[in-house]
Amino acid sequence: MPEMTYLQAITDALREEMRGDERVFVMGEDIATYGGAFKVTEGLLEEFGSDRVMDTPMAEAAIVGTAIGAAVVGMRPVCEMQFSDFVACCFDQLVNVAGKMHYRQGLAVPIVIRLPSGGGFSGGPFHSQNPEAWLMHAPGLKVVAPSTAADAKGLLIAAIRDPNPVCFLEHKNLYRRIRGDVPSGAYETPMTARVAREGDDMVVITYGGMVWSALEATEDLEGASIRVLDLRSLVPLDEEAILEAVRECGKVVVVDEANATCAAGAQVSSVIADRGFEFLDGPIRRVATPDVPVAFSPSLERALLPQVEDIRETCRELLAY
Amino acid sequence: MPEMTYLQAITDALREEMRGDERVFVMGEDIATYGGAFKVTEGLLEEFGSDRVMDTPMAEAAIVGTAIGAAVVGMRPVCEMQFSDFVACCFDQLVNVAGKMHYRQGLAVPIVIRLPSGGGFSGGPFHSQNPEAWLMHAPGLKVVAPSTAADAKGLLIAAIRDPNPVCFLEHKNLYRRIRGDVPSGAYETPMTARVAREGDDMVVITYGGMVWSALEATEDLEGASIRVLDLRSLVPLDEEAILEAVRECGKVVVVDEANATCAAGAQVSSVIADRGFEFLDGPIRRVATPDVPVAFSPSLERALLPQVEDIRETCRELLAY
Amino acid sequence: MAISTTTTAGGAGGDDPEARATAIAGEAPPAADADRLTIADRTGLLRRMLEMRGIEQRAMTLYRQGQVPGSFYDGFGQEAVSAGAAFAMAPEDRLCILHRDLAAHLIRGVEPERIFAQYMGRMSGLTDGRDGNVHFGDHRLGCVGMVSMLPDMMLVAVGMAMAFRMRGERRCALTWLGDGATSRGDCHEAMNWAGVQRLPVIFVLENNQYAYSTPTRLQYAVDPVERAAGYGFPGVSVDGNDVEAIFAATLEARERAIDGGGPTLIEAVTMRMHGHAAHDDMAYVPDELVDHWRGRDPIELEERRLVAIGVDVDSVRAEVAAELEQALARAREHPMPAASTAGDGVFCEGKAQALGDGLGPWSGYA
Amino acid sequence: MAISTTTTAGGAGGDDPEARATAIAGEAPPAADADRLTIADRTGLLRRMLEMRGIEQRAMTLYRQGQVPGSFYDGFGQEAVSAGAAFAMAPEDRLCILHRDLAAHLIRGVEPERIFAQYMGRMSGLTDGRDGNVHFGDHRLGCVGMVSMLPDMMLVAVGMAMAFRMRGERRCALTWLGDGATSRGDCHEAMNWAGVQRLPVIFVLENNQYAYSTPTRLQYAVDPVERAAGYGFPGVSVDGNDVEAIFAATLEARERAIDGGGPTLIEAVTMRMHGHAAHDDMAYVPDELVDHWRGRDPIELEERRLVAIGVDVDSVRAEVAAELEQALARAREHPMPAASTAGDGVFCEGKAQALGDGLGPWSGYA
Ligand SMILES: Cc1ncc(C[n+]2csc(CCOP(=O)(O)OP(=O)(O)O)c2C)c(N)n1
Ligand SMILES: Cc1ncc(C[n+]2csc(CCOP(=O)(O)OP(=O)(O)O)c2C)c(N)n1
Ligand SMILES: [Mg+2]
Ligand SMILES: [Mg+2]
Repeated sequence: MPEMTYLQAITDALREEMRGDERVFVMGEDIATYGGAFKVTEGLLEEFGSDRVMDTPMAEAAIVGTAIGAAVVGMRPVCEMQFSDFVACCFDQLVNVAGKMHYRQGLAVPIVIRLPSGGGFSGGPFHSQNPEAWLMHAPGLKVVAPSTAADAKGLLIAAIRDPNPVCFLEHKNLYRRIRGDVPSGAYETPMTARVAREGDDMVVITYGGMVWSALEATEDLEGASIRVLDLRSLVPLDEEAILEAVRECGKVVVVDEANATCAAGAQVSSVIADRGFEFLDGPIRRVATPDVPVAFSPSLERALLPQVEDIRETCRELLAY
Repeated sequence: MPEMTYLQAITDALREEMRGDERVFVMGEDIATYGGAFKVTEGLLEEFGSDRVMDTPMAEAAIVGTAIGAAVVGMRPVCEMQFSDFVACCFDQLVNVAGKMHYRQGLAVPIVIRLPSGGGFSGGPFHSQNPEAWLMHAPGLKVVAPSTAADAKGLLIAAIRDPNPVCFLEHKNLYRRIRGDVPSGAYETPMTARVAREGDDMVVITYGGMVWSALEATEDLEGASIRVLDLRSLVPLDEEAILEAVRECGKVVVVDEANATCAAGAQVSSVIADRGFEFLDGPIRRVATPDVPVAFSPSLERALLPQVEDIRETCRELLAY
Repeated sequence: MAISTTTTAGGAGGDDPEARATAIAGEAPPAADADRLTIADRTGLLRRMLEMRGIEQRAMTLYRQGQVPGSFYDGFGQEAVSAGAAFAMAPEDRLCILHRDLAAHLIRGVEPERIFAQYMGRMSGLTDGRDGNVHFGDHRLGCVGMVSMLPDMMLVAVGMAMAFRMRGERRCALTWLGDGATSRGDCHEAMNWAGVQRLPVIFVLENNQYAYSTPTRLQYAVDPVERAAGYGFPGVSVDGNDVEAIFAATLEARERAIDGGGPTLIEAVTMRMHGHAAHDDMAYVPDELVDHWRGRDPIELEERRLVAIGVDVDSVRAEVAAELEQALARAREHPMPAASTAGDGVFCEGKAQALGDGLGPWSGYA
Repeated sequence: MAISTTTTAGGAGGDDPEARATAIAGEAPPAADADRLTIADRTGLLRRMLEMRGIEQRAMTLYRQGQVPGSFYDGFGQEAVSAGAAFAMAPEDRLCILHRDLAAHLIRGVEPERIFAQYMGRMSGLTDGRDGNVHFGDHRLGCVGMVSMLPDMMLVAVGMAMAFRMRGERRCALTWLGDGATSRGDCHEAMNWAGVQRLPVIFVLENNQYAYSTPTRLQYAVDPVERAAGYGFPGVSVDGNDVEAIFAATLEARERAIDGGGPTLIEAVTMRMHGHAAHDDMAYVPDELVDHWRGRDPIELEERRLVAIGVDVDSVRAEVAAELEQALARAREHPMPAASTAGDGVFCEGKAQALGDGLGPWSGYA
């Protein structure tokens, strides 16, 4: 199995699907000639040409709106937001046109929106956001957030083949930092949770970039056996896997990189507090970015984004509970 | 104390503030000559003229963006979205320009966005939404949602005087249905929770339109003493009042009219599961609209929006827990 | 043909939209495009307009009787705009139909019975009660139902045209927009994108002088038809109450589009003769304006033409009336959606189905 | 004065923006507006451009040395656009400054020392490390710092102008936007709103031929300066590398604005001579284009003029160099923000403070 980076795995998925299905095309700002701000689409223009690898005007609402139009006449557009932060500029098209279409009139909208998200490199308030909770709160949108290279490829292929609008969150901080074995050829990763590490004293539930922080934080914590559950998909949310982990571990820490209020972690916590209460051996702790824009200066950014040490500290306290 | 409807109380607040502070003006679609889609601004044009009661082009991003500009040079704009659903069209200006301004550069943005929200009258998927969770997840925005006429007036005045961007959710279903004594003259209602009814066997935590459903549902439930906590403000969220209620009641039901996932109710539940776990005598139940667009046909809409009977049933089960 | 280029359209009343409206509308009704439209075509156009008005008048009554939930919008006085434009589109073309454009649905093949059922929130095969009033479109007939947010559908139409061009298909997309909708950013993003990619898409600007209560002078400084040039494609103004003029302008735009000539903005200058919705008495509209346009009713205008060539319009009226009575009676039999299904269908579980073809009503496509 | 009306601008190269750029830029440098700009004014303009370039060159080095976190954007070759436009604005005017417009900050009165500190994420009195690189503006000096989302600030500028008009003040708002930003809906909503309300606002379209890697031909079919007419206000194209031409065009637009004449769109035709940001080698830009513009450096152009009238530009250069060395040295002394303060200031706790006045550099305001 070839080893590749998280970023290469995403490119690989796009190439596989474009080779296998001529309806699939990619569109976005600076994705063709330049290969994308992060070079995720590099090389695709040469192989597939400028119709299927389209540099668009700088207009996010138009990118999503035209993708919807292309999708309902049979295409399979994959849109790139240059940074996930810009999803605010096409929010209406996404939540009101794409999200509600099938429920209202039985018309499927098979589009994928790729969202390079997250912080950790002094991107500042406008290049570090994690918008997943906004999208989760919009009925009709699926939301996935892989943490490994293999899942990045498999979930993107699954997203492209899904008949619904799928928001694909790719964490910028994993692009080149994370590598792993990635099966060649096309395969779909199910939109369900994955146990990133077994354990039964406590479970840390998280997704995306924070999976790696959680693994590091709990690697060797006073010999405790700590499970790490990688949600992989936020909509649909694998509630059964969450509840099983709670039942088997009893103690729960939910970790988010997003701003805390109404975040994905809040939803996970509320599901457990409602349906998993009996299994709880203690409070459901949350680690997340406070409700503050992600600051630019390294010291400030570190103070805001959840650090390995923050997660470890929270776990240590809860173990002692 | 004059009695007036929830709607009249909002108009009264606007009139009071416009009389008392010449920097205050209202802007929006069809709010001047027509008096607004719900007639909230009726009569203001005659008293204050077309500069301070401004019919704007049909352009939500421009309404919010120009309000921000007017605010930073000393004005106090109060914008009306014709329906809260249209906030998706100005989402970027609200979360990225208004919400992050003060943190980034110490510049205050004193604007108010009035958001007629909620369902219950066959408004369909685009005229029934409750967008508060989207706004709560955006750092730098305050979010309030009054349930009574007196609070509607007092919170709107507080919002107008607040140096920050405030999203003011006014539930369309309360406009003419709810009336009450409203103090004359200007007064500010604090952005804290209010006990709508005392009780100590269980607490129902909610806000906005659902406060009335919660009161009705728990009015006479097998003689149980059920407290109803009206949050009034979602950002800031009165966590102390929430935890006090949990400590004194032990059992909690959180009710939302919004779609369940990542809703305000999820946040309230996660706060309790984290900080109030010791006080809990049972699971934290949630009642909310499922993750489905609000349907048009009465039978479908009723099946989706939380009904008095749904709340009562949930409370009954939890009491028996 | 009452088609003026943007320049002359600008001339007709210049920057005062209401003056322009009156000026353009004041022009003499064009002769029918005889060598193109057969008598059957023209009678078909009249019939669709009569059906639209008949359905909306009955629905308005149903609304006042409480049998139509929510709110109700109609296109009284604007029937020519949707009828004329939709009539020029081929079955394989694709449409996003707006809230004053009921005749377009009829032309694509939606039966009046299902439209009544839609209004009443009953099972209809359109939205089955999930969405209401004008928020529908039969995707099997090549139409995407509008969302409330205006003019979001312009971008969807541009995207459909983009796919046609990518696949090298001789097809065209069309959507309508209102004068108020021209102020939204999505309108610009759509026109700019369509222009830079020279896409086969037609935008029909339905300028009915008002956006809810807002007159066009508060919406823009210069008539939006003038903007087309700035996007690199033609903008034409036509008499929005002349169904044959709109048909001809649309057919011309469609031919240009499928030949690779790019988009066209067609401004149909008309007047919203009813309130914004059922609850609105439009007290804000000057009487003179309404009176002027009442004398230019699009249906009467077309009837006069057809009477002149011997068509028995009375029997057409009678047939339509009878048809609608039966349609309404059958619609009342449609069941209300079952509450138990309220949560179904948020996501597509099966395979994505692309839009189907509509009817090709114009004899040119027969 | 190298100002052409939209019509002749359209003439200069027509719909091919690159051809137009070359055409307009090819025009002879205008004579200085001698009866308006004093020698001190013109030397001041040169100094600001030299400071901008000097600061950005040093910052680029700091970035490569890892002393500037994140990414780094500069305006090399575009110094005239921000210097000329900002120089024409009065202290009581208000500005939203963009990412290629450092000279505007200098003209309003931001000290180089604080700009270096801002880039390095240190305490600066600008954003104090909360935001980075070009995302700042000193509100005490009448400026609102830009957000990344382009061109959102256009609407903020329009709103400031709206307040001036409401209060009957003879003041003006100005903002810049790029060629790529013209495709966003907010650009349209801002221009339409400004036009319909005839507001005292100036939009400086900084057409530097590229949006990141995207050439203007993929951004629009017709040069956006042509759109101004469709919004009811003048659009003018000027040589974006001629600081005096930009000054004159802006001053003229400002006079019109404060006299109630409404908005102006000024297109400054220039070239982005560096990559989009520090990491971008701009391999996608044809060499000829860069070569052509290298011969038209805005600083050298202004220097030639001043040398001709006997100004000792070498000593100006020397003064600026010395000034910047000291500024950078002092900036390095600025402390990093304390991690403990990371959560402070999301909300304003005290009273809202409106924007303050900037410097009025032009002798006409002295
Ligand atoms: C983005 C958006 N804002 C506000 C509304 C509320 N609204 C519904 S119709 C309407 C007026 C639309 O005017 P116009 O575009 O001229 O179309 P018309 O109704 O006149 O045909 C308004 C403001 C909306 N539907 N969409
Ligand atoms: C709404 C939005 N989308 C995408 C971006 C990412 N981005 C940053 S600068 C840029 C290019 C802007 O081009 P232009 O407007 O011509 O300004 P220039 O950088 O050339 O001065 C892009 C795409 C952004 N800042 N805002
Ligand atoms: Mg209209
Ligand atoms: Mg540019």
